[in-house]
Amino acid sequence: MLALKDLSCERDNRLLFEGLSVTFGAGDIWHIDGPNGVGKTSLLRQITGVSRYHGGELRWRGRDVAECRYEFAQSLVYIGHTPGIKKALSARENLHHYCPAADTSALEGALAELGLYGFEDVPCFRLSAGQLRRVALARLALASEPFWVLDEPFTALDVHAIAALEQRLSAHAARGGCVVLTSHQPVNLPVQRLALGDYSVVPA
Amino acid sequence: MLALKDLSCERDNRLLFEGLSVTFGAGDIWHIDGPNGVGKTSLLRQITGVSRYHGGELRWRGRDVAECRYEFAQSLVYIGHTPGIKKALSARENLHHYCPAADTSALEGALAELGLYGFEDVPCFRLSAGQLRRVALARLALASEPFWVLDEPFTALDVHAIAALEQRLSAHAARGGCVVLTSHQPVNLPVQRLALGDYSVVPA
Amino acid sequence: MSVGLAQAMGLQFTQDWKLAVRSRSDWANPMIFFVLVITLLPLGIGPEVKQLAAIAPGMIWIVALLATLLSLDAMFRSDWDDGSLEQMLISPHPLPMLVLSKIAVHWLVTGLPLTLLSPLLGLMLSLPEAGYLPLIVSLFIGSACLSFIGAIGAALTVALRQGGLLISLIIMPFYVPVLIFGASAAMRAVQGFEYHGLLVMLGGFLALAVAGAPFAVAAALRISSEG
Amino acid sequence: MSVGLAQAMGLQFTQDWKLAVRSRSDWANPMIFFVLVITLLPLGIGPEVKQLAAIAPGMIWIVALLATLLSLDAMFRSDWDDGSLEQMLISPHPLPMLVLSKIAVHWLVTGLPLTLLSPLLGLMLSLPEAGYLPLIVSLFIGSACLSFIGAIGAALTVALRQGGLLISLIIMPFYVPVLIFGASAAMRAVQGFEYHGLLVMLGGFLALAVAGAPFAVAAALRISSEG
Repeated sequence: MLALKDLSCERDNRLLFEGLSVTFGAGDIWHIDGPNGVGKTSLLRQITGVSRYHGGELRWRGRDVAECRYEFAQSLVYIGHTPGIKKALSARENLHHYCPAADTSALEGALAELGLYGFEDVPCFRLSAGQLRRVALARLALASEPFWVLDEPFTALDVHAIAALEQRLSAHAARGGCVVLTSHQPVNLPVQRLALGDYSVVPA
Repeated sequence: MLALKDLSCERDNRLLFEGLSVTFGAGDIWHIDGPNGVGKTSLLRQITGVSRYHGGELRWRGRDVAECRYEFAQSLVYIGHTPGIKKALSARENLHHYCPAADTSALEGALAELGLYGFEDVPCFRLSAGQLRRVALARLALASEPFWVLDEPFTALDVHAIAALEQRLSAHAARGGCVVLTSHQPVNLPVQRLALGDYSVVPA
Repeated sequence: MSVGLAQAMGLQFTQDWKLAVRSRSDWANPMIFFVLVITLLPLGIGPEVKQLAAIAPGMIWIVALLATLLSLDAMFRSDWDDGSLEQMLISPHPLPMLVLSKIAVHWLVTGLPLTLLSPLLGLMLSLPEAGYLPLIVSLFIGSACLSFIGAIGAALTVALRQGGLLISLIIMPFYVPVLIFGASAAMRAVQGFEYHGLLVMLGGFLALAVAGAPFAVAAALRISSEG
Repeated sequence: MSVGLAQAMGLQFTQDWKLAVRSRSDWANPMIFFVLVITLLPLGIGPEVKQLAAIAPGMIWIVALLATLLSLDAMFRSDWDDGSLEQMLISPHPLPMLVLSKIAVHWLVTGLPLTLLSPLLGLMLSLPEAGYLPLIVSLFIGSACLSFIGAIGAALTVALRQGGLLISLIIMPFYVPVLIFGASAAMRAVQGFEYHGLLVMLGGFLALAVAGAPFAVAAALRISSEG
C-alpha cells in the first residue's frame, strides 16, 4: 500500500535515520523496533503526514502521497502516543467524533470489546491511563480504513486488552488491511520487523 | 518493614479495596497486580504517605507511620507514574536534586547504568518518554534508602534498561532492602504477587 | 469513515462547543477577568464619577482586548497536548475549514459574552447614555476581529513550551488598530461626534480577517507541528 | 540521602530559581503584561497628560496586582503535573519550609521586577515626581504580600483541572486591602498628604503573611493531593 523510498529524518540537526526503503503491503503487520530515541515516532509522523518535510519519497498505491492527500487521508487511521482523546468528553462522545457513521450499538460493542462496558458515559478524566488508551483503540473496531498506524498501542494495557487488540489486528491483516506499529513489548503476531537504528528489515 | 493492616481505599464514593493486610519485609520484592482502574496507584500513594487518609493502619518497623513520619520518609524512595523530573533541567541536575550527596562520577555512573551516557547535560524536554523514565530510575543506583516504591517502572523502557533495572532491584533485595512495584508486564524476578481486585496474596 | 466537508465541520464545531461549555475556565475566565478589572478600577483610582466616565469606553475596550489575549493560548493548546491536532492535520478535510469552526467557538465563548456584559460594566463606570450603543456594536464586531487575528498568534506559538504572552508581542501590531477604532467609536459618541465611519472600518477589518485568517492559521499549525 | 533542613531548603530554592530563570514565561509574562497594559492606556483612553497622571498610581497598582494574579496558577502547576509535588509531600523536611522557598522565588521573578519597572511606567503615564518613592516602596512591600497570599489560592486550586481565575475569586478579598493601601500611598503623596502610615500598614500585612501563609499553603497542598 505505502512504499517508503530512501526516506530520511533529521531532528535538531541530528540525523535520526536515512536511506530507509520499505514497502508496507496489504495483509502485512509491521513492527517498527529500535532503542529509545532512535526516531520511531518521527517515522510514524512522516508516514502519516503529520510531518510533511522529509528526504526521500512516500508513494501511496503507486502515486506520490503529496498528489493524493485526500485519498490517502481517507484510508488512514493513526493512533499516536497522545491519541486525540478529549478528557472532558465521555468514551462514547470521543468515539463518535472519530466514527460519526457508527450507531449506538456499534459504538458500545467496540468499547465492550476492549473491556470498557459500563464506562461509555464516564467523562474520560475519570479513567486510568490504560482505559484512556483503550478508548482510542476502540476506534479500530469501527474503522473501514485499510491502513492503520499505531504508536505503542500495547502500552498500559492489561492482558485481556492486549489479547483483544492482537486479535483485532490479525483480523484486519487477514482482510487485506495493513498495520504499522511500534512496541517495546514483544508482539504475539506474525509480524515483519523493521529495526530502526541499523535500518535492517528482519524477516518474519 | 512496612505492615498494612486492614487498609481500605475509597475514591469518588467507590470502594477500591478494603481489608488489605500484608507485610512488606526486608529482602522482599512485591509485585502489585490487577486490572486497570482497580486502585494500584491509590494504594502506592497511601503506602508512601502522599495520601494520608485511609481506613486501617500502616506500621513502619512496628510503629504507626503517623508517629514516625520523619524516619519513614528518610527510608523511602518513591518513583511515581509522574516521577518528578523537571523537563527544563538536565538529567544531571534532576538527579542532583534528589541525591545531593552524590559526586559527579557517581551521578554519571548511575545515568550510564541505564544507558544515558552522553545525555547527562541535555535538557530533559529533548528526551523521549523512555529516556525520561530512566532519568528518574537512575536515582535507585544512588539510593541508600531501604524501602523503594515504584509505579510501573518498566513502562516505555527498552530491553537493556529493563535488564539493568531488574538487576538493580534484585541486588537491593539481596542487601536486605524492600521493593514494592506495580507492572503490567511480567517481572523477571523472584517476586511475591499481591493481586488487587481479589485481595489475594499469591505465593512466589 | 468517509464524511462530507459540511459534516466534518459540524462534528468539529459540536465537539469544540461541548468542550468549551464543559470547560468552565474557557468561558468563565475572560468574564471573571473583565468584571474583576472593572471592579478594581474605582478601588485603585478612586470613585470620582467624572474621572471614571472619562476613561470608561477606553478601559472597557482595553480590558476586553486583554481578556481575549489571555484566552488565546488555550485555543489550540489542549488539542496540541492530547493529540487532537495531529488528527486534524491528517484529516482528509481542508484544515482551514476545521480551524474556522474552532475560531467561531472561541468568539462565542469569549467575545460574545464580553460584548453582552459590557453595558453592565459601562453602568459601573458611569458611562454616559450615548455611549452604550456604539460600545456594544464596536465590541461585537471588534471582538470577532480579535478572535480571528489572535488565532494566528496562537497557532504560531502552540509548539513552544512556554507560549504565554509571547503571542501578544506577535499580534499586538494588528490588535492596536482594532482597539483604536473600537474605543474611539464609543468615545466620540459620548462627546456627540459622528462615529459610524469607525464602525464601518471595523467591519472592513473583520471581513479581511474572516477571509484570510483561517488559511494563515492552518499554515501556522503545519509549521508548528514540524520539528 | 539524608540532608539537613537548611540544605533541603537550599536545594529547593536552587531548583526553583533555575527553573524560573530558564522558563522565560515565568518572569517575562508578568512584565510583558505590565508594560502592555500601560502602553495600551493612552491608545484606549486618549493621551491627555492630566487625565493619565490622575489615574497613574491606581492603574500601576491594579496592573501589578493583575500581573501577579495571572502568574499564580503556575506556582505549583508544573510541580503538580510532573510529580515533583508528590516528592515534596513525602519529603522528610517540613512542607511549609519548602513552600517558603517557592514563594520567595515567585516574588523574585514577578513582584520584584514589577517593582523595578514601575518608575518607567510612571514616566509613561506622567506620574508627578512626588509619587515615585511611595509607589516603589508600596509595590516592593505590597507585591510580596500578594505572592504570599496568592500562594494559598494557588495551592487550593492546583488539583482542579481548570484552576484559571478561580484563584482570583478566593483571594480577592485579601488582595483588595493591599491594593487600597498601596495605591492610596502613592495617590496621597502626589496630592501632598502624609502616607507613611499606609506603608506601615502594608508592612504589618506582610509580617502576618510571612508568618501564616507557608503553613496555610502546606495544608492546602495536602488537601489538594487527596482524592
